Amino acid sequence: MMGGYGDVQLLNEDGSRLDGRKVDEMRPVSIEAGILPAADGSAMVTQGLNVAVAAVYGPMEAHPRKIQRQDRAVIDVRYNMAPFSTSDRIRPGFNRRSREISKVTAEALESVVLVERYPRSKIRVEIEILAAEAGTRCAGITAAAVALADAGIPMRDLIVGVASGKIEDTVVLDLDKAEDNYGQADLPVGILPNTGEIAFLQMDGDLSPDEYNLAMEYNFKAAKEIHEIMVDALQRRYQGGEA
Amino acid sequence: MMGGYGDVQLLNEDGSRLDGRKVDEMRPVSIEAGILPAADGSAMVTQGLNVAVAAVYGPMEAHPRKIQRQDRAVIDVRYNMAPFSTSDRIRPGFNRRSREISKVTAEALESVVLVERYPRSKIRVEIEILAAEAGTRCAGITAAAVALADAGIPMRDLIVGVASGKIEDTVVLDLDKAEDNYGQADLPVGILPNTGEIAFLQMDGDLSPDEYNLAMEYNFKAAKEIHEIMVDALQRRYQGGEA
Amino acid sequence: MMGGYGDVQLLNEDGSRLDGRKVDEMRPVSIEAGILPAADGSAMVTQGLNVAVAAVYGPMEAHPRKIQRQDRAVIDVRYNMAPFSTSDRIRPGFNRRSREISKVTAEALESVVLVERYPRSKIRVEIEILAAEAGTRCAGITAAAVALADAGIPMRDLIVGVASGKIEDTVVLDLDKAEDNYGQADLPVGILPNTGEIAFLQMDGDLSPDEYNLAMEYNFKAAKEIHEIMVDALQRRYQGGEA
Amino acid sequence: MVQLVPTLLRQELARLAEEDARIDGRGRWDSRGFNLETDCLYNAEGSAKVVLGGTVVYAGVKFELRTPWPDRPTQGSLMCGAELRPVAGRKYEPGPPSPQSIELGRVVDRGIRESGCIDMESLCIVPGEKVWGVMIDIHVMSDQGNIFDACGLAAIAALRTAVVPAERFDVGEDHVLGVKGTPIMASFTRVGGRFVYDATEQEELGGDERIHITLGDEGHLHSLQKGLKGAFTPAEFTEIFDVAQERCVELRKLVAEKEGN
Amino acid sequence: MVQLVPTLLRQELARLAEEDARIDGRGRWDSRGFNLETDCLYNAEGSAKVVLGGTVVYAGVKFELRTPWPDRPTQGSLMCGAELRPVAGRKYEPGPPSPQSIELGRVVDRGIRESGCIDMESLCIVPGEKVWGVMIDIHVMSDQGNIFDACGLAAIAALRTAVVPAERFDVGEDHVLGVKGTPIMASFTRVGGRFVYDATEQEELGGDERIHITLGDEGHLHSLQKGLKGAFTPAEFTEIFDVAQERCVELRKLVAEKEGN
Amino acid sequence: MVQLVPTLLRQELARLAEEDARIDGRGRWDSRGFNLETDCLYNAEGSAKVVLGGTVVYAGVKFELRTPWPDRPTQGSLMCGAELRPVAGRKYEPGPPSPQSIELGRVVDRGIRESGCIDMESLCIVPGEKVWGVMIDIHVMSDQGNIFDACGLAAIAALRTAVVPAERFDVGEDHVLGVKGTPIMASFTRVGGRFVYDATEQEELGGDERIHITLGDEGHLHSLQKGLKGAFTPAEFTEIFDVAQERCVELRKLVAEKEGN
Repeated sequence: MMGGYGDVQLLNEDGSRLDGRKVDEMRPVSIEAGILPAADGSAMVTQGLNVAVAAVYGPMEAHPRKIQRQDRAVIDVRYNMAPFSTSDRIRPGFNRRSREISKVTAEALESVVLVERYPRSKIRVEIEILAAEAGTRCAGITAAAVALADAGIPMRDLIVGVASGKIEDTVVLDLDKAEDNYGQADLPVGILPNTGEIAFLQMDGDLSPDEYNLAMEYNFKAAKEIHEIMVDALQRRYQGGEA
Repeated sequence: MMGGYGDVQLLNEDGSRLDGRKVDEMRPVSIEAGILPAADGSAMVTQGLNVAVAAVYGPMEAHPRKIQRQDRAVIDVRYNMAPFSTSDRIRPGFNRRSREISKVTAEALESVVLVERYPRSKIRVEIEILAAEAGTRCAGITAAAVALADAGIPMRDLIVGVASGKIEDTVVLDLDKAEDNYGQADLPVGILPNTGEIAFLQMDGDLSPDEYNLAMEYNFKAAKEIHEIMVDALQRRYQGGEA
Repeated sequence: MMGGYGDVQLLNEDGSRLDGRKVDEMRPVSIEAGILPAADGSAMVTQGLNVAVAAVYGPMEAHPRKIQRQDRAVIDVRYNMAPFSTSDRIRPGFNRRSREISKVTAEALESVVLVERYPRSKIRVEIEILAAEAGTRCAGITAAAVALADAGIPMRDLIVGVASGKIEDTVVLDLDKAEDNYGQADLPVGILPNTGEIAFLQMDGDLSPDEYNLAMEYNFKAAKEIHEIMVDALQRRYQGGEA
Repeated sequence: MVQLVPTLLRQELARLAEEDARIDGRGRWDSRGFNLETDCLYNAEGSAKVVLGGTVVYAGVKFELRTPWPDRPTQGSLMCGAELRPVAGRKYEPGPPSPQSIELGRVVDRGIRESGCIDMESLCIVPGEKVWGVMIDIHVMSDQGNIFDACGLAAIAALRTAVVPAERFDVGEDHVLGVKGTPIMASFTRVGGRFVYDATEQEELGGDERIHITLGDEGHLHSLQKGLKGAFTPAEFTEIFDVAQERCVELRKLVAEKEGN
Repeated sequence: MVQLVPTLLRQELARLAEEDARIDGRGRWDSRGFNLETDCLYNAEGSAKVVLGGTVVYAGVKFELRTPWPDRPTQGSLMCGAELRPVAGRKYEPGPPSPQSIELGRVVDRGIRESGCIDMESLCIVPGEKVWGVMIDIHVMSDQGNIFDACGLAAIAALRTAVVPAERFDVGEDHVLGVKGTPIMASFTRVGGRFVYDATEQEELGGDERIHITLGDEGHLHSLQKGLKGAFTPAEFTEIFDVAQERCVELRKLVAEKEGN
Repeated sequence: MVQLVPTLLRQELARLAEEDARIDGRGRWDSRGFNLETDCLYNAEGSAKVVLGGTVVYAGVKFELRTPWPDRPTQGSLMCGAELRPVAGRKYEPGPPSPQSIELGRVVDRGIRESGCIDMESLCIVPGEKVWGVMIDIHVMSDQGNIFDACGLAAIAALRTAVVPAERFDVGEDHVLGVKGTPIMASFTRVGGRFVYDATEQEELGGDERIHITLGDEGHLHSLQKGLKGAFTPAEFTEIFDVAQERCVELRKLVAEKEGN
């Protein structure tokens, strides 16, 4: 009983995944902060074959004035996939998917940034996906959080983008491209590593309540690992060390 | 000698129309005011199979400032057909037809609303066609007039949308879908029932001067009937009665 | 060894061009100033079969305010080809080509107009191509310069649009449609006739350094001729004479 | 961008109206004189330029081969559009087509289309496969009032002088486009309280609603449109309708002259 | 356009929350009552109207014939979109689809699509050549809070009552669209610090983040979405998830009633 | 949004120019050093990253199968576009492609296209039916001056290292895209009254016009473009043209190194 397109096998006989990972093992993650000189803060996250870059500008005056908020900064996020980031070229410009991701990512970041400190201002967060192999919205959230910290924007916590899903009726951590295409569910979340809260949540597919709980458990475990890599990238950056 | 696509018969041998109406008989009309709680004023007009809903917001500050008029309110009309309102689905969004109807409808409403009373302000009128079977612009005008009255906007008169046309060389009142598709002319107008003036006028097809006069006579007759239904709907609304 | 599509002959055996012109001979040019009553300044340039019309409005207040410059006027150029100006109809609206030409034409005109005299203001230059047979951007620049002068806008020099190119390995002045389609290079420039400076420069194709120098020599020669026609058009205009 | 009310202009126009006079000395039903030129654009298959006072418009006709609509396999198509670009006047701004330009194009389009002057069947080349699409593009170059009538005249004159470029498209020999009538538009503007024909820009600025009437060769109505704020009485319509009949006959003659017949 | 903080409203909502009360007197997990009507739009092949307090939405289903995607020659397609046009409330502005309307449409779409209630294979007419495209359009007419649940209910009710118009397209006899489940959305908003079900417009204005949960017939999750500023704990999710299960069962019955089975 | 004139910056740049100096200590014709990396983007069939001072750009090449244009049945196509999105710098705003980004893409496109380095015939698979469309997309990630030369270099380097993904499209075996030359762009900005090579962001802010020269392997000109306000003399052009020849030879070597030949 499989979702997706049917008879595609995604698990080996020993229960490991096609790329050899265990069910609760994520793809290798590396992070570098401060990579774009023009930006006030920036970061690149490589997660498996994904490459996500985030740039932060601001706080700056919010204009047009109608987007201003009297009591806080607005966070203006653009999640964008480069035309060459996917197997089939994507036409430049936004689509419905990228607009939705931009909206909920902005709302997730507003939940951690101390936006009350900058009334009437705007913080721009640009997320550019240079290579996409499933999981880009999560890599983008992680990159954005590091870029915000790199820009010196005060936050009450970092936020870590992670996803678990379901393939062949088995809950697994961090779906890759094939698992995403032929899998049964995906649960991307944005976790606040210190408070344990969730500021980003999407899900589609089919998950029983128990499967949901297991997937969420994997997500929290992975968030802890990625959080360490984020902190390490920021420390290297502030110590002047380069990766 | 017929217009449209040729040999479609639109009149029965006894001179009545395919749906049994007489040449100067309009489709049944019913009107209900105050149907949309979020709006300042609203109305639904059912005319035959047409369903037109109008919502009014305002008067409110006109922005951007460049649309403001120093001496009067501007009336901002959007006539929109819902994607499911027609036999073939319509792509959401405006097209050239809806933009033209919106423009001339706004100008017709400006002719009855006491716009001088609200300098620099804006009154929004949203006309949504939920089911379309010929004659929607007229039903929309009627709905807009009732919605404006429901919103308490002062007007020097109501305005009634009615249309006559020509089928099989015969002038008839209130074309239905088949008559519109295969007919020879259509003359939609917006009549001020108390002053007898005309504030909305379009026409296409072929009408001799005499045919024009007869069509206009039918229109005035129908406007009187619809006017009574409009007044009745508003009275029911203000007496707290529900349809 | 030919560029373009190969075996199209563009030079006669005597070295003259298909339309009988010599290599350094331009198409006939005629210019009329003040042809559009609604504009503050206007001009029509006919060059061979090309018809370019320019209208100038302003200086006027620059809005929205974000386009204002504190120390000078901005010049807002729209180069547009009418739908019927070419063999195959063009869809109305701007495309990438017209946007690029508009940008570099505006920058060329800013180089001659005394923009410092009108801080925070805007000068609109509308270039409409009514018939296009190669060389329209140059005819448009010439028309714009005459229209600016006709509008009484102070300039430090006129600017003349001219182009040379290469066909059958031969440098020639002022390519016509066939020469443009099947030729090897095009070098359109905007020359300041009094100072000898260049304020507009584009080029594509293949030119050796020597060919470039010869093409530029032709351009300067032609600019001198066109300049006289421009001055003549302006004189006729100010003397109240009509062409 | 706040528009001041042209109160003084309105007062002056009302005063003139009382004396049955107009601001430029014309009679109430006089035009400024239509200047029509045809065959004036090299790449258009039919073209016309109309100068009407300070108003200047061009129209150009182009043809394209298309596949007919499945439900009308033997019919070609006609499309008429108008561009009211910033070249036309200080008040016009760049951007997507304005409601004004859409209305202008559609009113001209309906007048021509509904007159039946183009037999759509005559545009068929191979039934179900190949028909002509005829496109009339109108370009307003200078607006000093009454662009509707100028555009309507330019459009029908361009159409009546168009040559179908069959050779270029490899579908036979070039031939004159058969146009069976000459629909003409006449526009009236309420100025100083009463309607006048062929309003200038100033009269439009200080005036109220406009009525556009397109009449065919037999004097039948093919298109009506009321624009702008204002309401009129049936009696007023009767009055301008009679004038429209006369003016349309005159302009129809002007078009015929330019065709050389 | 500067928005004032509804500070007083937030304070009042927080005070009420302490007393476990709501501004309109409802219990924390009560809805305002869903009023569902189906078959209410003449030209739609399936339609529904939902009234929920002062919130009014319509959904309509249309069908079209399409060529299937080359890699899925035997599958039709489903598309669900929502329009949040200016009719819906004072705060909505004209223009291209807002992020709000895109999110709304996509969340409803995912809930229906991922539940698997439409068998895409059942929409195939001729493999590789002709399949049905099913389009659900949602029209929000009046927004006084919780449009997500109203739209989700209208969409699935319209779909479950839709008739495939095969005769009009000449591909067989009209038949009921087979829909194998009834995915239902339940939305929770943080108001005064704690989550409530079916928030009103006022509660949304003075509240924080929303969580949208779509559950299928078996109580499985098919779509989750968190919107707006705010973060929640796993324990909070567990609490609302249990409520969602109950509410979805109730609404699934309401849909079944309207189908008459 | 009112921009203050960087008067002081202009004065300082003029002073430095008198001493034949630059604000960052470079000589007039020195670059900041081009750092080129290729094969750096997983899903692109050819890719390059250029770092030039604080300027960072990426280029990626993608292929698609297309039907050739009827009048060129044996020719594929090449398309080069640049995106100057808000990521690139504080001054860039979201929205449709700006004139700046269109100019950037078109100038890079012309340099490559007009050099003839891609034989369009070599992109033909089945004459009249199937050809390759080659698309180079340039992404400016950080603009600290002279993005034109960085983009030009990234584009040709990505192209020269591209592999045609024939297997994925089922039209033969993957093979290197044959590129017959290495057109290189050299850009000059008037700073303090005289031209310099490879201007920084500050020099651009306080400078005037730019001239972009693209030269082919033989030192022929393939593309010229003047941008921004300002005018230059033929003598000035001669001077920078000689520098361009030298710089282009150097950068052509850099590209060759990255290809490993």
